[in-house]
Amino acid sequence: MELFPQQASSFAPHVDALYGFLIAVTAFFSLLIGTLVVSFAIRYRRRSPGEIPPVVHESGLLELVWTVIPLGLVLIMFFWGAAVYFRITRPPTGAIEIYVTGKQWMWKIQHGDGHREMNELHVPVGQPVRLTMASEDVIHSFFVPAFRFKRDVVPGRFSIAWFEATKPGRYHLFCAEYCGTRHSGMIGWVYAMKPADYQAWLSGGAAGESLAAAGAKRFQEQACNTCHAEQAGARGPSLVGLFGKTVHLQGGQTVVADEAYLRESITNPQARLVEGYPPIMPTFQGLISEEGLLQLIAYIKSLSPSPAAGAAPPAPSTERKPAKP
Amino acid sequence: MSGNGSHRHPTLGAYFGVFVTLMALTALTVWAAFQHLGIWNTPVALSIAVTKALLVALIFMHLRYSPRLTAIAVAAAVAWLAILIVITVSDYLTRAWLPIYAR
Amino acid sequence: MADAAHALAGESPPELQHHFVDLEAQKEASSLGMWVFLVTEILFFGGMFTAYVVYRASYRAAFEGASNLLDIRLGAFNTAVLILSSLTMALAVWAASQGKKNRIVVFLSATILLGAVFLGVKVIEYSQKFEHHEVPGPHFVVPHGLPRQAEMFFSLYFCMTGLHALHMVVGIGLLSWLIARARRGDFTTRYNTPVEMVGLYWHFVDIVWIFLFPLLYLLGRHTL
Amino acid sequence: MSTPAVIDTQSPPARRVHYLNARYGVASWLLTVDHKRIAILYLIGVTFFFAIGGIYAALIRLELLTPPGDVFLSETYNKLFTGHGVMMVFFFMIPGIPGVLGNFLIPLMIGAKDVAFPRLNLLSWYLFLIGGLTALWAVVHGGVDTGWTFYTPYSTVYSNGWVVVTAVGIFIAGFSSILTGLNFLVTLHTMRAPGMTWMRMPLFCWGMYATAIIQILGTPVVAITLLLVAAERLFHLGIFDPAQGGDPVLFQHLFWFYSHPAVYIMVLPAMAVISELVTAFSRKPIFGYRFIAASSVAIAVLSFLVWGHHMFVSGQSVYAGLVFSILSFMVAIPSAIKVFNWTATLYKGSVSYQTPLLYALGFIGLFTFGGLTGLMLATLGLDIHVTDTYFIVAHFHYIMVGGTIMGYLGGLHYWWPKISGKLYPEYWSRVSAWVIFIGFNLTFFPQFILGYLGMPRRYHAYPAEFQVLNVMSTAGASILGIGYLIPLVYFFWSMRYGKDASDNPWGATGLEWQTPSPPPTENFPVTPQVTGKPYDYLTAQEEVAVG
Repeated sequence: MELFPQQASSFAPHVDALYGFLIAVTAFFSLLIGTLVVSFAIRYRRRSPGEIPPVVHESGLLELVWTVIPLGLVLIMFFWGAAVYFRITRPPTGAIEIYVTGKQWMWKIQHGDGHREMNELHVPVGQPVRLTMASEDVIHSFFVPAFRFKRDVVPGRFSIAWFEATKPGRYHLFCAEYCGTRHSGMIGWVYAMKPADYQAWLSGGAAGESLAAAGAKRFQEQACNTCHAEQAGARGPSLVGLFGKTVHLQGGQTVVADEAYLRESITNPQARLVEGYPPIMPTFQGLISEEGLLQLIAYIKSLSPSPAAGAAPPAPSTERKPAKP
Repeated sequence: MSGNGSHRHPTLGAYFGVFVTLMALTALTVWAAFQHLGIWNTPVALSIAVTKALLVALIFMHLRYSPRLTAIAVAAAVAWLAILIVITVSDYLTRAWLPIYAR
Repeated sequence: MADAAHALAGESPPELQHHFVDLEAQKEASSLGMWVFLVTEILFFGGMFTAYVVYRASYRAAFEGASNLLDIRLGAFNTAVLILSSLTMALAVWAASQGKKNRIVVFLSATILLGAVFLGVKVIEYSQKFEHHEVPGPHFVVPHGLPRQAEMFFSLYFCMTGLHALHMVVGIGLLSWLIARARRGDFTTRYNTPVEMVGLYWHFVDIVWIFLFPLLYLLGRHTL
Repeated sequence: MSTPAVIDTQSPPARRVHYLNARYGVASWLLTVDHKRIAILYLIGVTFFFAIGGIYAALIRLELLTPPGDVFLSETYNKLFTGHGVMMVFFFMIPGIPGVLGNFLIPLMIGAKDVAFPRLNLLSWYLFLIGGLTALWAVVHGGVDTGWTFYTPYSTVYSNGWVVVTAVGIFIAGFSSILTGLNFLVTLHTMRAPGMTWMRMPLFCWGMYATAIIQILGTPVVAITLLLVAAERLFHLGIFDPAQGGDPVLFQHLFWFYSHPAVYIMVLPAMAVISELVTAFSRKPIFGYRFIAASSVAIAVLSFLVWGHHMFVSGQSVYAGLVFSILSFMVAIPSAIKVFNWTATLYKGSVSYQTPLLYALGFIGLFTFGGLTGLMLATLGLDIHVTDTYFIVAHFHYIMVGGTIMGYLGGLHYWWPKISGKLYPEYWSRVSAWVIFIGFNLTFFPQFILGYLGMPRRYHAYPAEFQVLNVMSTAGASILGIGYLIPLVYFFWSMRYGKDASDNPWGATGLEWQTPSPPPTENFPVTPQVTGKPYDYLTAQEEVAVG
């Protein structure tokens, strides 16, 4: 019987160290209180029925001590926990992009090169993997215990998260947010593979058309190209080179064109309009499936030169290239 | 009145004065709504609403003449409403702060 | 003994419940209880105000456009009606504190009448929304030129004004009960707490509308 | 123990009139406005719903004995854990201690004849009952499968359960809770006996005061939220439905704004009970009276600032997560203060190991452990891994079962002689306290390990490697179930056969012990005058000696 889960991701050791600290604190105080309670109860047991013990006067100093010590401890926990949290939430650059769609009750996974999987995810070890996740129906949660990795997949937006597997093996994939009748059946496996094995896996099997190519097709189908054309005087802004850039909005604000902004621009175009373009784009909410959205976004990403060294923090860019639906 | 002098009531004049003020403020807020005040339309409308609510509470509802505990209860309600709205909205406002567009 | 306490204070007034020392204490408890109840009401409406704030921030254009579809004349008229009803309610409380039975009945009746006018106008407004297919749900038609999220505005509009109207209906019921008691001569200079308590409730409902009116009817007008 | 003969000898001569025998008949109970009788009504009500929730729990543990979902269908299992949560949270935990002990004791403790609004009090009970029966009706007609948290859009769009009826039931019971809180708050403000200043009030009353604050300020928000869920299901409003532009996370904000403080509605009254028990059974003034009183109010206020720690992985902003994390840690401080003060109260006391104290000591241990594991959930980096797993399940059962139910049972044992006028068998009550303690730990401790291993909550079937721990948990649950049955039996038994209790069987201070057991309908023959601090055993002793 296992008592402790495997450590198979880059942040698992950090989470476990934090856990160890908290276990130590928990054990110390539980034992302290338990020992004190039991020993007082025995040492000061009632010896005669009419006994009245002396009054012990309260001590302000003592109250202060047992207020300050827990306060100090929880502050340590907070900062340590926050540090680990930032490590978990900030994706590194140069990650492998994988797109996940959750629906009752399965995980659909699309790799950039067109590989598709169902309830299985193959990843290489030693390389960060960035998941862009969407739900077609209710809230799901992508949970890989061995990676100490969990993220709710909320319908209506993208959930973005990352991990880096460190140990080859086969690990449980669970849905952790209750999602209906077969919630406990929405499970699968994550295969962490040595890079060479991963390349072999990638080259095997039918890799269909790439995600960006599928997105390009949808771009035509939905007639996005009629407005977002690459020519002067087009009704919509150009999308080339858009991803990761800072966009100037009407009203003087700016926004970085990330997945969330692109998604919003498709489903709720009037929310943040690009400077210089009229609010003429209709909403596509409900007209494009979640998988389709992911493909469109992969396509728009493909229009920007990789690698993302360029996608630096939102420094005000000097060029004022209107770019937005 | 309940017999002793601890609960003073406003005079009839105060009631009518408050009524006239409330009507005037209603007219003002409608007028202001049509003006182009930039980002100030909403704050102006809400400030007028808060003023009106305070007048109703203080005079019509005798809050001004009530025990301190009553005022504390109302203050608690407003404070808790503020907690609910401010913290919830702060989540929405800060969601875009973490740049996660890197690739 | 309890009886002895009453004997000391003279006769026990009929309105005094057995577990209070005197009418003053009883009134203090009622008043605090009513205010605390209004505190819960503030947070009850507060949940919807939170939803309103969040979605208005997200779908500003839709909210402003949809807000302009409401009839501002009816909204403003209703605001005036409700403020006037608050005045008559305050006057009823004042009359009750003087123990003037006929005036209590007159002012309470006026309040009921004004409340009914408010609800009547609300019915007109609602039926217009039904005719224009602006009621959220399967039959909703997105108003021309507006983003789809206009539906969210109308969802909140109906929830907030609907709940407010429900409070008005309850208030009218309470006022009717007060009129019956006032006619029976229940309220004197010594005992008029129920009138005061219902008054607090009615003014609270007025305050809710004081916020609903700008939030729902006014916030998009400057874009016209 | 006693025999019927005992009763025969003491009953004939001068039958003392008290609240239980002042009037007879069903109507005298169902239409009563006496706070003590209403407390009995609550006792019957919450015991009924506790039994139903317990049956659900037993069926859940039965299913989880083996890895595959082989006893019930998935659909049925989902309805079981939903029913368990709904019944236990809304119809046992929240009304439990306030409804039973709060109702019975607050007027007695402050020297009042009744609560401020007796008829409203009865209305609260009816609302509670109607709400509970409405929810039960939904169960009978097919059940609900959303979990007690009603997360959207599952609850509003996808579930085919009886969500609306259940939501309405909880809505109604919510008003019961609001009115109870309102009643207690006004009672404590306006009905205290002469001389009963705030700093002379028993700590139980302070705990109930803090609870009332949460009930008043929090419950309306969940009421409107559930109303919106019901309205959304009926009219497709889309307020929480992403397909119409709504945000499911907004539902979570509104839901947890109440439902996290609700945890403190459940545990603050239990803490309040423990403060009374610890001092009574060590015969010593409580250590740090002002700190315990203040910490109750501090917990009530802080509890409203921490709800977002339920949403660290839900897509809430990282910065909101940080704020909620640090505020969550802050709640730990007043809780820790209470634990240390209870422990210090035992120091140099005169500790008597009677049943209520056993429960109190059990509470302190389990609450401490449960609270400390709560710190792990407030720790951002760690919560990501353990949230929505059995770790959470174990943690909140340590607080709710190990905390609230231990406190509730401890309080029931302590005040039972006052409530019923009878003594229960001490031997069996000690046995049950031990059985409950052991059964509880065996049930829920393995779930911490399961949770860290990664077993998600609300799973009907689970991987085989988790079985050993699940079997332990089920075994513990069986023991726990037996532990709960024993008191049920001897409390009933004592009503008929128990020895008569004296007015103050524990030799405790407090106004409730200065009136006969059971108390007369008007509580005190003469309105008491309070002249000193609470828990003043030395003075009490001197007075006895002089008198």
